[in-house]
Amino acid sequence: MPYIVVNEKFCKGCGLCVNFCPKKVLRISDRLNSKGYYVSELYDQPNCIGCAICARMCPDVAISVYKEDK
Amino acid sequence: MPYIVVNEKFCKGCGLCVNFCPKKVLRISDRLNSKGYYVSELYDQPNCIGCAICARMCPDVAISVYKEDK
Amino acid sequence: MTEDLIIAGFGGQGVMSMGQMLAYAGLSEDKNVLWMPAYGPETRGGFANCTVIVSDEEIGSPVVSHPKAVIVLNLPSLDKFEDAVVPGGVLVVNTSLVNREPKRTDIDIVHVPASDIANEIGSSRAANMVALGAFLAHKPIISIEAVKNTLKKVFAAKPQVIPLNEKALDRGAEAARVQAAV
Amino acid sequence: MTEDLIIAGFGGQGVMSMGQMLAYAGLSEDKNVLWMPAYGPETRGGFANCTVIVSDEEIGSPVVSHPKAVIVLNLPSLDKFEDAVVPGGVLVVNTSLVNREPKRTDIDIVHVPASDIANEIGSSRAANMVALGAFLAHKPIISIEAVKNTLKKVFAAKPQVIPLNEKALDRGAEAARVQAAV
Amino acid sequence: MKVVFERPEALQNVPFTYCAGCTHGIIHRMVAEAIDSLGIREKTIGVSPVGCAVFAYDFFNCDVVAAAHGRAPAVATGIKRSHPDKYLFTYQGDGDLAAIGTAEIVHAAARGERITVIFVNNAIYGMTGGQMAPTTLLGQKTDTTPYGRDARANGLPIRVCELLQSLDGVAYIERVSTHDPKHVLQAQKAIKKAFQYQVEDKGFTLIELLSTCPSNWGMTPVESLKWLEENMLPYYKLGVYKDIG
Amino acid sequence: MKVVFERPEALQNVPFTYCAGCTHGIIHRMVAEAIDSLGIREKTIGVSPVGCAVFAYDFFNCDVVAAAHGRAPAVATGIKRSHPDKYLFTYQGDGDLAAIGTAEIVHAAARGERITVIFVNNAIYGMTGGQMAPTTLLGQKTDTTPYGRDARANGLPIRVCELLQSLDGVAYIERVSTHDPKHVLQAQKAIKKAFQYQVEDKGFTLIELLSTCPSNWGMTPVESLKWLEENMLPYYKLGVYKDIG
Amino acid sequence: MSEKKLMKGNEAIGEAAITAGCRHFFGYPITPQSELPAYLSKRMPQVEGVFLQAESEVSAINMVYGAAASGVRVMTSSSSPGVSLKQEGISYLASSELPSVVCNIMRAGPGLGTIQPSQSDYFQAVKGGGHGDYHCLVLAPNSVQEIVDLVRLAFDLADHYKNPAMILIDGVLGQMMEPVDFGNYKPTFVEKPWAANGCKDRKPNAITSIHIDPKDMEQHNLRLQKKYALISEKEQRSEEWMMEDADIMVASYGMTSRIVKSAIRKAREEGIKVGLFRPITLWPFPEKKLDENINRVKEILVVELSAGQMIEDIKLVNNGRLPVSFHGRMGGMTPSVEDIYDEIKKIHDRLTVKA
Amino acid sequence: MSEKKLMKGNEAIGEAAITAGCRHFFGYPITPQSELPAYLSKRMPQVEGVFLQAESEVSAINMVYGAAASGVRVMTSSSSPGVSLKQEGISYLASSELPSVVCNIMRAGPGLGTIQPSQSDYFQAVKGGGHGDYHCLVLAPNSVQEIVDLVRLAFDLADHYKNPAMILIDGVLGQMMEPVDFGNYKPTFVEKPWAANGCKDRKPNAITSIHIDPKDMEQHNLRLQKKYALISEKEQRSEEWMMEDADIMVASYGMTSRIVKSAIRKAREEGIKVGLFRPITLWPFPEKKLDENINRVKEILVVELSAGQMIEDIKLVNNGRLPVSFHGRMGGMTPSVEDIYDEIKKIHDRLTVKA
Ligand SMILES: Cc1ncc(C[n+]2csc(CCOP(=O)(O)OP(=O)(O)O)c2C)c(N)n1
Ligand SMILES: Cc1ncc(C[n+]2csc(CCOP(=O)(O)OP(=O)(O)O)c2C)c(N)n1
Ligand code: SF4
Ligand code: SF4
Ligand code: SF4
Ligand code: SF4
Ligand code: SF4
Ligand code: SF4
Ligand SMILES: [Mg+2]
Ligand SMILES: [Mg+2]
Repeated sequence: MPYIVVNEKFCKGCGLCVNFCPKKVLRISDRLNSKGYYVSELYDQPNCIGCAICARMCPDVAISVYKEDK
Repeated sequence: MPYIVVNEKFCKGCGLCVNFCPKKVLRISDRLNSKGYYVSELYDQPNCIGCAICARMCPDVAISVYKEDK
Repeated sequence: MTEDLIIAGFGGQGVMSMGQMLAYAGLSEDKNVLWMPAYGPETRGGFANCTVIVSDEEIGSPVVSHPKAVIVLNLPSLDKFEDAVVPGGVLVVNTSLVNREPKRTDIDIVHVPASDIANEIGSSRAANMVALGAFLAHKPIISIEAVKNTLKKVFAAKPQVIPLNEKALDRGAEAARVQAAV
Repeated sequence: MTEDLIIAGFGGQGVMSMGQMLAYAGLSEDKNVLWMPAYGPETRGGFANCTVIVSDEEIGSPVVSHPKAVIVLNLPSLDKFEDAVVPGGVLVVNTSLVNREPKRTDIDIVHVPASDIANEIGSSRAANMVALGAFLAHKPIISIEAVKNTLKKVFAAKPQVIPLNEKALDRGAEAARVQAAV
Repeated sequence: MKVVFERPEALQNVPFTYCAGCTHGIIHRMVAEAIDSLGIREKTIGVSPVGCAVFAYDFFNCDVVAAAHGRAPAVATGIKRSHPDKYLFTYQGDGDLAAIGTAEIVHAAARGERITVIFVNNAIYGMTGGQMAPTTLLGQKTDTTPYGRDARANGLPIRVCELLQSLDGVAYIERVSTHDPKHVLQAQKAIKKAFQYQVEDKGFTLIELLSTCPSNWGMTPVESLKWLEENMLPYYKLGVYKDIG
Repeated sequence: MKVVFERPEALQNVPFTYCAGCTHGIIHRMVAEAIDSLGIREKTIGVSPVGCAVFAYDFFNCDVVAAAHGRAPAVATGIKRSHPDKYLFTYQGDGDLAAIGTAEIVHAAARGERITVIFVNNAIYGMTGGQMAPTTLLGQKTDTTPYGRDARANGLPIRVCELLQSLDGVAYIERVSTHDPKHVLQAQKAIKKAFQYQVEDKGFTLIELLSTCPSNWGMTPVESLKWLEENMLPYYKLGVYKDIG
Repeated sequence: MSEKKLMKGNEAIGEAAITAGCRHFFGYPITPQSELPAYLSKRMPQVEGVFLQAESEVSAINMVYGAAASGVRVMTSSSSPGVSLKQEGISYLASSELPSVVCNIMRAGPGLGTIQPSQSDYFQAVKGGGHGDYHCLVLAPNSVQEIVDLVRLAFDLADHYKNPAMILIDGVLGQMMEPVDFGNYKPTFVEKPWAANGCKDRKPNAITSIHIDPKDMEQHNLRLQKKYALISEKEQRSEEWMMEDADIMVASYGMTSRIVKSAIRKAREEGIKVGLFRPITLWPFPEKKLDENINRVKEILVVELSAGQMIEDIKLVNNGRLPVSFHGRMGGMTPSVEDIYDEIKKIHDRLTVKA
Repeated sequence: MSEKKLMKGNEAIGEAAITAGCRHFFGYPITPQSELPAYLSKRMPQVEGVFLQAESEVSAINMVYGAAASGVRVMTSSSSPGVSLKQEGISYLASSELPSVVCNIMRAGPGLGTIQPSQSDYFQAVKGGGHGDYHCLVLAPNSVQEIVDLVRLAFDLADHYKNPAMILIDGVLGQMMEPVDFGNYKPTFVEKPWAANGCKDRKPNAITSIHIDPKDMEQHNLRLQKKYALISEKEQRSEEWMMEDADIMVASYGMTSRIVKSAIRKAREEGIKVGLFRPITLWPFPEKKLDENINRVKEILVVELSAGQMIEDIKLVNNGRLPVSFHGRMGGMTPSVEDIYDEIKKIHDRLTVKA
């Protein structure tokens, strides 16, 4: 099953990934990172389709996307 | 009969008036002005038609054109 | 008598306007005042602090290395300014965002959960005023009244925010007084 | 021994190249030489002059207010430089374009109808070389041979112009000699 | 599992200093990916501007020279003419490129300088705190147009692609946007193509990217993208302005 | 007898310092006649460039301010913004306007500055002795392109009218020529129209005039006009590039 | 009596200019002076004035050239790198003798440097960063109130002498707030019959800086030098503070002088006889007053935010009479009161040992 | 032995640069330096070098910035107004420590002025016409041969110290012809591992002048100052001529020093003990040699084509020891040998009366 990983050191909680995820499987968490930003999280992994739209829209290049090796 | 007057103080003998006069009534004379230029002259006044083409092409605005008052 | 104060936090916490408010209030009490900002680099969202000097005399240096008081609204500001306060001076700490105790023992420390109180009364933006209220309650270099009057002038165009700010000042002052009483 | 010379005329008369030729020739005779141009304003067709210094010693000032010789190719140049020549110096005048007598009586004056002679031998452009020939005949600060050798080098790419220039030098020299003989 | 999207090699592994949600970051990534995809990282030299991207030398994992405000095309020219076998890109904001740097960009284009210009149009001066840019829209309020930009008082916005397209040295100019995933994909293609043209020695290339400035526009990042779409797109028409093919 | 052609009032009664046969002089006359015909001499302020026309303040019989090289549009802007009721013209060469002054002309046009620009394109730097200009043609030999202008080494010529036409502040741009009486007449009309538009407060106006430089082209005046016609006209197409009517 | 307002230094420049009758401002954004264009973009339209953001500093200074040539009061402002770009224009303004006011809110250089305060453009301002022999009047206030006073003075002097005037401050002074009193000043306007503003009922005016014949250009230079000598004779300004009985003179200008004042207070508390000599006009340099003071004191300390620039002018006046020492900070750093106090103390101890 | 060529000063700059391994020139036309770009536009293609006429001086200096950052030897040239436009760029070059050579063939200012020779950009060159505390190495040859020698030295020193170097001459020297011998010089090339020329097999290089944290910027400034101190220690150059027994020292540089030499010859013929002190490096100023000489002579005369600029550096070293007088011409005029002789004579008479 595809999934994404948010590099919390980089994330600034801007919400663009959340806004554009077609599956609405992301949200801004209540976890503060060291810079004082609430970071994004994948809260509904099973529905992630690995489309990488979130990653493409992430201004801080904080998202890696993983998919099955076919 | 139309005629033109060359202001010899201004003329630099460039020959543009001579070149463009449709009636070929102008020529570069052998008179040097104070700046050392051979000035232009109207040598065939009777054939001047007062078209002012010479004046229009004179870069030194050295030519005045006269015509009968009608 | 010259009083000087550094207020520090991050951009957006209202550090600058809080300092200006104090300077305005000082001016209204016919004092000599000076407000000096210090921004981070040209890029956004960094740390910000300002210096406020209130005095009966001509004000000399705007650069104060050892202020008589410091208000810190977040942790990095505590780290940066704790050591600067003169012995016997005052340090106001926004405990809502600072999760460690100051180490200094030779100064007065005023703890105030400014952000929490601000949220409580309606807007996290008012944390600065809560902290200011706490400071002035502890060390009335300017009367809270003067600050309230200043508020009215400054916000003449949007009077709706005045009550909130007044309340913030009062709640801050209260918190400081309770603490002093303890 | 230091010889200095100013050559003056209007732009296009070959004043500059004539001076350079002399400097080249001096160099070929292992002298110290200096050539310095002076142009009119940035706009075209004004007056031009250059200074040439030929010396056995190190050359000091390139700016010569009182040269030992002056060659003038036109009237304004005579007006400008007549007074500059040191007493006992030489003044070469292109009588073809100068319609007055110099006033100085304390210097040698060499008259040469340089432009006329140049026209005669085929090109008005060679007037400068005629004047140079006249000058060198009168005052051989450099041998005419050296100048001719220089000509060959400088015009290596267009050898067809060399004979004309050589002739110009000779005719100028001749005119000066005739005059001296008279 | 296989990683299908990760940080490109041509980016350093450090966080950007841009504000949260600022599309400068997306553009950085796309530039880095273009470089990686052509395998030219070690032969690429970037020229950073004065503007929010002034620290780009900390972000790109290739040699970077920081130019004076507006002069990146001249600096890039100096480098390219010294190392014709290297690939040069400038990264410039709208103040940098279209105001103080107008002469430099026009002439680099006219010379057909073999460089790729990444032009970030956010309709404002980001770094200095939100003053009017040459690309600020009519009516837009900024720090120096407090009553909204007025044509008579403040002049009209400049469209850079339209301005440069007449120059014979230009090989490829396109205007793209960053306001949604589809447009970001298009933008990415355009950037790669520009670098490709440089590799093929075709001439001057420039990609204009419509971008946001949430901080100085006073909006959230999501609102900013919407504002871009609704206000900038109508005036700054997307598309290819020149392509010598 | 009546005089049907004489020196316009807006010219001083002194000879020009231009070389014999240089069309700068024809252009001066046409500007002066446009001013006279609109009766605005006492309300007109000229801005002279650095270039052969640097002494224009001696020639025009109106107030003239001599700008630094390339900055005439900025200087004119400073004056116009101080005296909106006056009429401003700049008189600029191709080096002045299209090289060092690129930013100034682009932005004056973009602002729709109410000024009239007289742009004299003679494909060379006249005053400094014949170096390459931005408008020097490919193959043309100059003091700094001794082997002829080469696109790769020296860049391609800039067409100013084409460059500026996309700018919204422009009211009127036309390219005309001075190489024969017919074209001079056309040029004269264009110049007058540009001033007319300024009087009517329509926006930025610019007339590009193809012009000669016999001295640095190394030709006689008559040959120069022919060279202009044969070489410049094909690349610099005459015509109206913008006219908001 | 007029009311005091709390204002940032940069904003005070703007308001002072407006009260001085300036209705034309041309500028380009740069930190740390951005409050000034922001302020004027609001205020100018309210007084029917012109605020125009130019496409560059080069363009801005040439717009100033045009406006000044046409006879209006005009101002521009920038910070160090931007002021470097204006050098050609400033040289032109000086040569064409056009009254105008240029503000440099200095930041730390060289290069892009940083946005923090500095005084490292002193040489550029007073020796002429542009080409040729010329001078701007250079005024260096040290408080927001003095900013107001000197900006007004700058406009009046610029008109009077037909010369560009420069306001030279550092970023701290530009951004800090202090109370100011705008008082009842009225600008001294002068007739400008030379201005290029349309030749109705007179001969055309020409404004230029070219004098192609070197004889003319030399005459022009001699005229300028004569004017500079006159300005130098008449317009030197400085402040002496606690100098009456001082043994040690600290020379410092602008914001730095206030840190010095605090240090002097501290030293005085300990009985050290030290005073401040503060140039207010950096050009003309207050040589006369400085000279008098040098005759009275025993040693000089110069404090600047630079590697040592004004110190050269101090030394030129001192001409070997007294020892001169230096304390400077660079790169946007400012010295503390304690640092300066320490320097004073060192000198004091040295002098005590000697005596 | 190599043959002597007759060359214009401006052309000699170009040929010297080529022999120094410079293959990149970026410039913009201006009188009186046009012979240099004309020469290099011919020569560069012959040696597979780059001659590029930029759209402006601002652009040219920034092309130099790029080329220097990428590690090649690079040069630009201009004359006074054009050099003013380069001031921001020069400050950037100095701050980023980029080796490069900038030539200023001075003409008379301020403003557009005239195209005749001048030395009125001395302050701009040595005090820093740009913003911030920085220095260019400034070399002032006085003959065409010395132009060749110093242009080569400029490239070598620029590389060695990672610093911009300036060749400062006047228009006469640029346009006059003298014989030159190009000899057998070989440039001293240094490794430039810092250069931005592609990061193959190494970490990326960054070239920048921004140090946003003032602490860093101060450290950067301190490093620069240390370098400047080292240069000042090692690279002072000057010529002393007839100074052994001199009572009067005439200080002068560049072309002017040759007029002075002629005047000294004349004075010596009459038994006046006078000599020349000629700074060859204007920065670093040859303080050490000057100091020694001041200890030996009785009076100083400074001759410049300006209102008096280098005289300040002379006075700073003199520090009150000797009387210093000045003779200058401006606006493109040059003093005659007689003028300078007269000044020397006056001083001589004064000294004789005294004795
Ligand atoms: C010569 C000079 N002038 C002005 C500045 C100040 N400055 C820094 S960044 C900037 C504008 C930035 O805007 P833009 O280029 O649009 O980039 P953004 O920050 O929006 O990405 C300005 C004016 C400077 N550093 N140097
Ligand atoms: C800042 C500056 N750079 C360069 C120059 C030298 N300069 C004088 S005129 C000129 C070019 C003139 O050419 P153009 O504008 O085409 O006018 P033209 O003489 O051909 O009419 C140049 C480069 C200068 N005076 N100032
Ligand atoms: S887009 Fe990137 S930075 Fe923004 S919230 Fe998502 S992961 Fe974080
Ligand atoms: S990969 Fe696609 S589905 Fe998965 S989180 Fe990202 S945007 Fe949503
Ligand atoms: S066109 Fe004018 S300048 Fe030329 S020859 Fe005729 S009258 Fe003389
Ligand atoms: S008016 Fe016409 S016909 Fe008469 S001379 Fe002039 S051009 Fe010839
Ligand atoms: S200020 Fe604007 S452009 Fe700059 S980083 Fe922030 S959001 Fe982006
Ligand atoms: S140099 Fe050329 S452009 Fe200048 S006046 Fe002479 S011919 Fe005309
Ligand atoms: Mg921007
Ligand atoms: Mg031209």
